[in-house]
Amino acid sequence: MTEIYSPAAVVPRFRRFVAHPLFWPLLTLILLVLGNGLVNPAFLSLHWRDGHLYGNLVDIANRAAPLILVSLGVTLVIAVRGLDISVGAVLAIAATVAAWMIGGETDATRFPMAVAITAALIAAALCGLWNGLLVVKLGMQPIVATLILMVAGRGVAQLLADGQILTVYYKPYAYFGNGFLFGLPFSLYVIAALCLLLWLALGRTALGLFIRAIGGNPVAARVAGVPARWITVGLYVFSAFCAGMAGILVSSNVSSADANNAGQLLELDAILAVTLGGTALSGGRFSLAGSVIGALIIQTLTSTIYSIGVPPQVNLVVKAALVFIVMLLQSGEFRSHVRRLLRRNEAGEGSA
Amino acid sequence: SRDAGSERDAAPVVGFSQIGAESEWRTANTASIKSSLAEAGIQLRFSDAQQKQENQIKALRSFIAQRVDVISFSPVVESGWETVLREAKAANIPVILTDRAVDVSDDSLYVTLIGSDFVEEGRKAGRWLLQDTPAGSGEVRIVELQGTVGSAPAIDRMEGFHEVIDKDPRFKVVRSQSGDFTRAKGKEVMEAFLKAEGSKIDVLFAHNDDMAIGAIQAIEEAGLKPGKDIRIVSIDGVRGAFKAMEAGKLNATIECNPLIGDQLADAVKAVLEKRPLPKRILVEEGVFTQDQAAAALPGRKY
Amino acid sequence: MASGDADIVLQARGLCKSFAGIAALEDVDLILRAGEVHALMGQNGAGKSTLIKLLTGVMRPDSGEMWVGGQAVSPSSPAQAQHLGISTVYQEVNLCPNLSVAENIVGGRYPRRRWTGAIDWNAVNAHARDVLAGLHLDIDPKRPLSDFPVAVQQMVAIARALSVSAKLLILDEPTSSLDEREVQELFAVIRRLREQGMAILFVTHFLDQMYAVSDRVTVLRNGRRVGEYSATALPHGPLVAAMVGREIAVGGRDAVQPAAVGEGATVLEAHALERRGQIAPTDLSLRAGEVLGLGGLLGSGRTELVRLMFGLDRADAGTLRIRQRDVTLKSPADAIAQGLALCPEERKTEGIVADLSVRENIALALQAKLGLRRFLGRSEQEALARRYVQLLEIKTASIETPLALLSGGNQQKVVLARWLATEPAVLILDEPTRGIDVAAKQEIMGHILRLARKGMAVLFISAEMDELVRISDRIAVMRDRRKVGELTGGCGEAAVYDLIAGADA
Amino acid sequence: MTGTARTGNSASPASSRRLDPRHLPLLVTLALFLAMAVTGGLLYPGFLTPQVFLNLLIDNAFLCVAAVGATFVILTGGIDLSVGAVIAFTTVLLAMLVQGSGWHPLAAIPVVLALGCAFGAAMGLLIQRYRLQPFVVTLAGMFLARGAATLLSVDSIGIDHPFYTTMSYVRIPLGFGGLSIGAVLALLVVAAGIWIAHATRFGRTVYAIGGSETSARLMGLPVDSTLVGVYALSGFCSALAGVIYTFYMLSGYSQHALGLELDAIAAVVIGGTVLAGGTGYVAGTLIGVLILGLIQTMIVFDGTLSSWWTRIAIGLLLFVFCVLQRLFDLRRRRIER
Ligand SMILES: Nc1ncnc2c1ncn2[C@@H]1O[C@H](COP(=O)(O)OP(=O)(O)OP(=O)(O)O)[C@@H](O)[C@H]1O
Ligand SMILES: Nc1ncnc2c1ncn2[C@@H]1O[C@H](COP(=O)(O)OP(=O)(O)OP(=O)(O)O)[C@@H](O)[C@H]1O
Ligand SMILES: [Mg+2]
Ligand SMILES: [Mg+2]
Repeated sequence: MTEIYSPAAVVPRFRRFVAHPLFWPLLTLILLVLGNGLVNPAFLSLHWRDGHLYGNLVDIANRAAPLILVSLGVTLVIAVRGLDISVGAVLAIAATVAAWMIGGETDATRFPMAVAITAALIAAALCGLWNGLLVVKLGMQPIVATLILMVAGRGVAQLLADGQILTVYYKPYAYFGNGFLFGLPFSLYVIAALCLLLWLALGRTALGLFIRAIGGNPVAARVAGVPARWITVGLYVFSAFCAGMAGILVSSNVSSADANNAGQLLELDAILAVTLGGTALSGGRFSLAGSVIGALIIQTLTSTIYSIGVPPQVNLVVKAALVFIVMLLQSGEFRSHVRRLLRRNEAGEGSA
Repeated sequence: SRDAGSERDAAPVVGFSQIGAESEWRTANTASIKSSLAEAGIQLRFSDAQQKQENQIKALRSFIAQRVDVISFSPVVESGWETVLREAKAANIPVILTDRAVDVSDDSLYVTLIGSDFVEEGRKAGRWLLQDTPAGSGEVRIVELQGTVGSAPAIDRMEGFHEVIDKDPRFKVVRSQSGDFTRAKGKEVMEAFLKAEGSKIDVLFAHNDDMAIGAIQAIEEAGLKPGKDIRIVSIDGVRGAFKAMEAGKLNATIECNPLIGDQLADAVKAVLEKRPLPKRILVEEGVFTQDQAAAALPGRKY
Repeated sequence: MASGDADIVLQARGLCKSFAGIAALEDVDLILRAGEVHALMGQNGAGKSTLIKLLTGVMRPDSGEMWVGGQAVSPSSPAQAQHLGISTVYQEVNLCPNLSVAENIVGGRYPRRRWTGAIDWNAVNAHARDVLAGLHLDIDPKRPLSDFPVAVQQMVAIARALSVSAKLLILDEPTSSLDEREVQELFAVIRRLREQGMAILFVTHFLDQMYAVSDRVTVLRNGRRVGEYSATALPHGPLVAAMVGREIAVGGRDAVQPAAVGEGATVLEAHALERRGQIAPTDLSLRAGEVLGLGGLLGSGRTELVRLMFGLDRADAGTLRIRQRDVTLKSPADAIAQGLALCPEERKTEGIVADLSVRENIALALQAKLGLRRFLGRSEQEALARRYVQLLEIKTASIETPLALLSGGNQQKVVLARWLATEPAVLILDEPTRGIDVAAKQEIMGHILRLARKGMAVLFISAEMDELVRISDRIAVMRDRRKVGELTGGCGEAAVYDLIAGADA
Repeated sequence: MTGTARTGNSASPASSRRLDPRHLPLLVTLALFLAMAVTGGLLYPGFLTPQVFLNLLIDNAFLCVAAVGATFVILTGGIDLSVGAVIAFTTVLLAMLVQGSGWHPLAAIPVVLALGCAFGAAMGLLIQRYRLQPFVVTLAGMFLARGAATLLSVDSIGIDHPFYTTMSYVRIPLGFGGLSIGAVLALLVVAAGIWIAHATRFGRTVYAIGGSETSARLMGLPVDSTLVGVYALSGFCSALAGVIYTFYMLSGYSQHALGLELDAIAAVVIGGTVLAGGTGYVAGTLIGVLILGLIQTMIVFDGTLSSWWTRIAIGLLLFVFCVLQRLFDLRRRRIER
C-alpha cells in the first residue's frame, strides 16, 4: 500500500533500506529498547554521575561487551564453515591466567599487569591454534574439535586456579571491566578498536573476499589459489583471542576469575547472536555488524527480564517467547505470509 | 574379582560421588573429605558428577561393580535414588549421604546423613534480619538474589527465609531474581535492581556469598554504601565474605560448613565396625556478623 | 484447450518471468508433440533454462498458461510436474552426491519388499544397472555418485530421467560434458523414445547435434521467442542469425587461423609424473606461445594429469619443472605463484562461488595471486569485471549480481574470465567452453589464440574433437591414464581417433 | 568400444559383497571402542565384566534414544538443541500426571510422547515454512521446554507408582547380567532407527536432503514434509528418552538432562555422522553413545581424579579417540584412491 501514497522517488530508497540485511535486526533492537522504555521510562534515562554516564543503556552496552567480542570471533569462524564451541572455556582460561599472574591477597602483583594480560591473550591464542590445527590438519569436524577444548579447557582453568575463585585485589586491573574513559565504559573502546581493526582488515585487504569465498565454496576457493587452510587456522586463533579479551573484561569486571562459571554457556549465546545478526551457519554469508546487534539484542533481552521483574522461573519462557518473536520478525517468508493473510482478510471484508 | 572380605581389614575402600566443583565451598568440601579419609587410612574412589544426577547414578553403579566397601555421595537432588540405592543394598554396600537427604520410601537404603540443613540456613538469615532491624522501624524493602533456579539450596534457603520474615508485615521482598550463585551474575542482577528501584532498597539477601560479593561491587558503583545504605546478609561463610565483613560491606553471613571430612571418616569406620549410627549427623554451623569477622578470619579454612 | 491437436503433449502460451524487474522471459509460446524431438536454441542467457524451470514447476510464471494433455495445469513443484508425466534433466547436475548411483536413479520410487514394505535394495540396484546398461554405462551403481566425474554424473542424471515412464522428457544441455560416443548413445536412446511416442525437449549449443536428432526448433533470443521452425527447413546460417540476431560465420575451419609457431622456450615440463591408481608415469612439455591440446576419451586421465601439474593432487613420483627449475607444488596457491592457472572442469563444485558477485568471482584468482595485502580495491575490481564482462559478452544484470543467478553458460564465462584475468604464463583449460553458445565460443577461442601468440603457453582439454584439432598446435593423446602419443596441429580428427583407439587397431 | 576405461573402474562384485567400503569408518570406530575397553580392562581390575558393559547401555539408554533422533536431524544438515530440555519437560509432566493427578503411567506416557512429537513438529514447521535457522529455532525451543518445566514445578518430584517401580527394577536376564527396560527400549529404538534410515522412503529422503536440499527438491522428493517429520521424530525420541529417564530416575525435575543435547550431538558426530548432513549411520550413533559412556566409566573406575582432572581426562580421551579415528580415515582414503 505504501507504494501508492508515498512520493515516487522515496519508494526505491525506502525499499532498499528495508531490504538491507541489517534492517530487521536493527529494528528489533530498537523496538526492544523502546518497548522497555514504554513499560518503564526510567529504562531509557541516562544521567551523569561521578564523571561518567549512568543508566540501563550504559549497563547493557558494558555487559554486552564480552559477548560482542566473542560473537565477532565466532562470526568469522562460522563464515568459513567452522564452529567454535570452546569460547567459554577459553574465556575461563584467559581469565584465570590473568588473575593468577596478577594474583595475591594484596595490592602487589605477582607479575606486572601488562605481562599478565599478554600471557592471558597468548594462552587464549594458543587454544585457538590448537582448535585450528585439529580442524585443518586432521580434518576433524569443527564441533568435535572444539568440543575437546570445551570440555578440557575448563578443567585446565580450574587446575590453574586449584578450584578456587581467584580474587584480584590489584585495583588498576578493575579498570578494564569497570573503568570509564571520557564518560563511557572502557570496554566500549575495546569493542570500537576491534571493530576498527576488523573493518580495516576486511575492507582494506583481501581477507573479506577470501573468507566469503572459502565459506561459499571451499574447493573452488582453494582451486583459485586462496590460502584457505591458513586463513581458517588464523580465524580460529582470532576467535580464541577474542574470547581471551572477553575473559579479561569479565574477570576485571568482578575483580575475580571463576574458572568454573566464567563464560558458562557463552558459546550458545554467541552463536545465537551471530544468527540473529543474519549470518548463515552454513558459511559464506556473514555480517559483523549484525553480530554486534545480535549480541546487543540478547543482552537487552536479559536486562528486560530483570527490569520488568518477572519471577526467575518464568525467565526462560519469556526469553523463548522473545527469541521466537525476533526470529519471525526477521524472516522474510513469515512477513510475506502475514502480508498475504492480511490481504486475504481485507479482500474478505471487501466482498462481504 | 577381588575378595572384599580379606582386604577390608587392610584398607577399606570408599566410593564418593561429589556433585562437582562449582564453587569454592564445594572445593573446600572435597578437600576436607579427601584429606580426612586419607588420614584415617581409608582408600578413596572419588568421582565428580559435573552437576548431573545421571552422572552420579552412573558413578554409584560403577562403585557397586567395583565392590567398594562403603558408598557415600552428596545428592544433586532429593528424588530419583530409589533404584540405584536398592542395587547397592542388594550388593550389601552401606551408603552414607552427605549434604542433603534423599527422598526414598525405605529408610534403610542409607545409613546416615551428614550435613547441613538448607532450610535452616534460610531461617537463620531471616532471624538475623529480624534481630538486626530496630523495633518500630518502617517498611523494610528487601531484594533477593536467588541461586540457580530449581537447585536444592535455592529452593530451601528461599523457603526458610520467607518462613521467618513473612510473619512480620514490615518486611517486603520487592525483587527476587536468580543470580546463578555466581559473582558476575550477582553483580549484573544487582545493577538491574538498583536501576529499577533506585535507592529504595534497604536489605539484600543473597543465597550465597559469591553473589553478595558481586552485588557489593554493583552497589558501590551505583554510589551507595554496601553494609550501610543497604544491609546485606548471605549464606556460606567463605573467606571472601569475612573479608567483606571486615571492610564493613557485608553485614552477616550464615555459615554452611563444608568441612565434614572428619565426621565422614568417623561414620565410615563406625559402619565398617557395625556400630550403630544416628540417622542424621549435624554439622556445626554458626552465624557470623561484622564484629566477629576480624577475629574469625584467620581461622577460616575456605 | 486451445488446439484440437490430439498429439500435443504440452502447450504453453504467453509465459512471462522477470527477476527483480528484469525480464528473463517475455510472452513465450511452446508446443511439444508426441513422437517429436523439439530443440530449444538460443544464446547464453536467452532464457532456455528459465523456460524449462517454469514448465517443470521449479518456478511459477508471472503470467501465462500451460496445458498438459489438454488439461490446464500450473505445477508448483518438480514433484507435481513429475506426476504430470514430465521428466527432466536440469542443466547443472542436480543429484545428491552422497547417495549411491542407483539411489540417484531410483530415488523416490523405490521398489518395496512384499511383507515388510522395506526398500528392496537388490531390486533398486538391479533396476539401476538395467537403466545404465541401456546407456552402455558399466559402473557399479552402489558407489556414491561423488566418486564419479561430471560426465558420468550427467549420464546418471539422464538415466534417472529415462527410468521414469513419462510423456515428456526435458533435457537441458545434457551433452555439454559428454564426449562424442556418449552423445551417440544418448541419441540412440532419444530416437528410440521418439519412436515410442514420447515428446522430447532438448537444449543444446551444438548445431550439428541439434540437426542430428531434432524435428522442430524453437529459437529464443533475449527472453523472446523468435520463432518455431522445422529442423530440416532451417539451415545453419539462418538458425544462427535467428539466435544471435545478426549474420555471423560459424564453424568454418578458417575462423581461427593457427599461425605457425616459433620455437618458444619450454616453460612447463613434466617428467614421469605419476599418481598411483590415477596416472601412469607421463611426460609432457609445454612451450611458450603454443597451444597444446590434450585429447582422449572420458576417464582417460586428462583431468587427473592437469590436477597433478597444478598442485591440486600430490604426485607419488616424477618431477615437474617450471622454467627449467624443479618445483614441488603443495597447493594451487604455489602453482599460481609460479605463473600457472587452471580453469577447472567442474564448474559447479570447483569453479563458481555461487554467493559471491560476478565482480568478486572474476577478481578472486588474481587477488589470490597478489596476496592478502595488495588489495585490488573496489574500483579496480570493477574495472576488471567490466572489462571481462564486455570481452566475453557475459550476460548479467550487473557486475554485482550473485553468480548463482546467472545462466549456466554465463557462469562458465565468469570462471574463464577469472583465470584470464591472472594473465598467467601457463594457462591450463579443462573443458573451458562447456555450455557456451556458438557465437561466444568463437570469440573465446580467438582470444585464447591471441594470448598464445603473445607468448602464453596454453594447455587445452576438450571433448570436442573438431575444436581441439582446430585450435591446437600440437595434440597429446591419452588413453587409459597414460600418454599414448603426440600429433602436430592440423592433423585431422581421424588421426586423433586412430591414436585413441590405438590398442584395438 | 569405450569399454577399456570403464570396466577397469567398476569394482569387482566379489570384493563389494564382502565389505562395503562405506561401512569401514563404522568398523574402525567400533574397533577403537573395543581397543579402548581392553585398555580399561588392563588398567582397572573388575572393568572387563559383562555387567560393566551392560551398565553402559543401562546408564545411557536415554542418551541413546535422544541421539538416534538427533542423528536424523543432523543427517538433514540441521541440529536439535532442544533435546535435553524436552526430556526435562517430559519427566516433570509425567511426574505431575502420575504423582499429582493420579493418572496411570500407561495413560500418561502416550500423552507426553504425543506432546514431544508435536513440539518437534512445530519447530520443524517454523524451520521449513519460514526458512529459519534450525539452531535458533531449537535453541528457543530449548528455552521454552525447560522454562515450561520450571513453571510446572521447580522441585524435583519423586514417582512411586508401582508400575514405575517395577519398570525401574526389572532386569531382563541375559545369563551374564541383566538389562533394564530402558536399555531394551533403547536397543529397539536403534533398530527402528536403522530400519527407518535404510529401508524407508522417509529415511532416504533425509539423506538426500543432507546431500543437497535443492537437488532433492528437483528430484521430486517430499522435502518439506520430511523436514518437518525429522524434527517431529527428534521430538518424539526426546520424549521417549524422557520416559526412559523417569524409569531410570523415578523422578521428574526441571533440571534433569542439563546439556544433554551436546552429549547427543557429540555421540552422533563421534559415531561418524557429518554435521553438515548427508553421511552417517544410526548404528554409529549407538557406538558414539557407548564411547562417551566408556570414557566416563573409565574415569569413575580410576577414582583418583579430582574434579578438574576429570574434565581434562575426558577431553584427552575424546581427543585420542578422535585423532585415531581421523588417522585411520585419512589412511583409508589414501589407499582407496
Ligand atoms: N533466479 C534468478 N534471479 C535473477 N535472474 C535470473 C535467475 N535465473 C535466471 N536469471 C536470468 O535470466 C536470464 C535467462 O537465464 P537462463 O538460465 O534461462 O538462460 P539460458 O538460456 O539457459 O542460458 P545458458 O545457455 O547459459 O544456460 C539470464 O540473464 C539470467 O541471468
Ligand atoms: N565413462 C566412465 N566410466 C566410469 N568411470 C569413469 C568414466 N569416465 C570417467 N571415469 C572416472 O574418472 C576418472 C578419470 O577421469 P578424468 O576426469 O581424469 O578423465 P578425463 O580424461 O579428464 O575425462 P573428462 O573428459 O571427463 O575430463 C577415472 O578414474 C574414473 O573413475
Ligand atoms: Mg541454461
Ligand atoms: Mg576431465
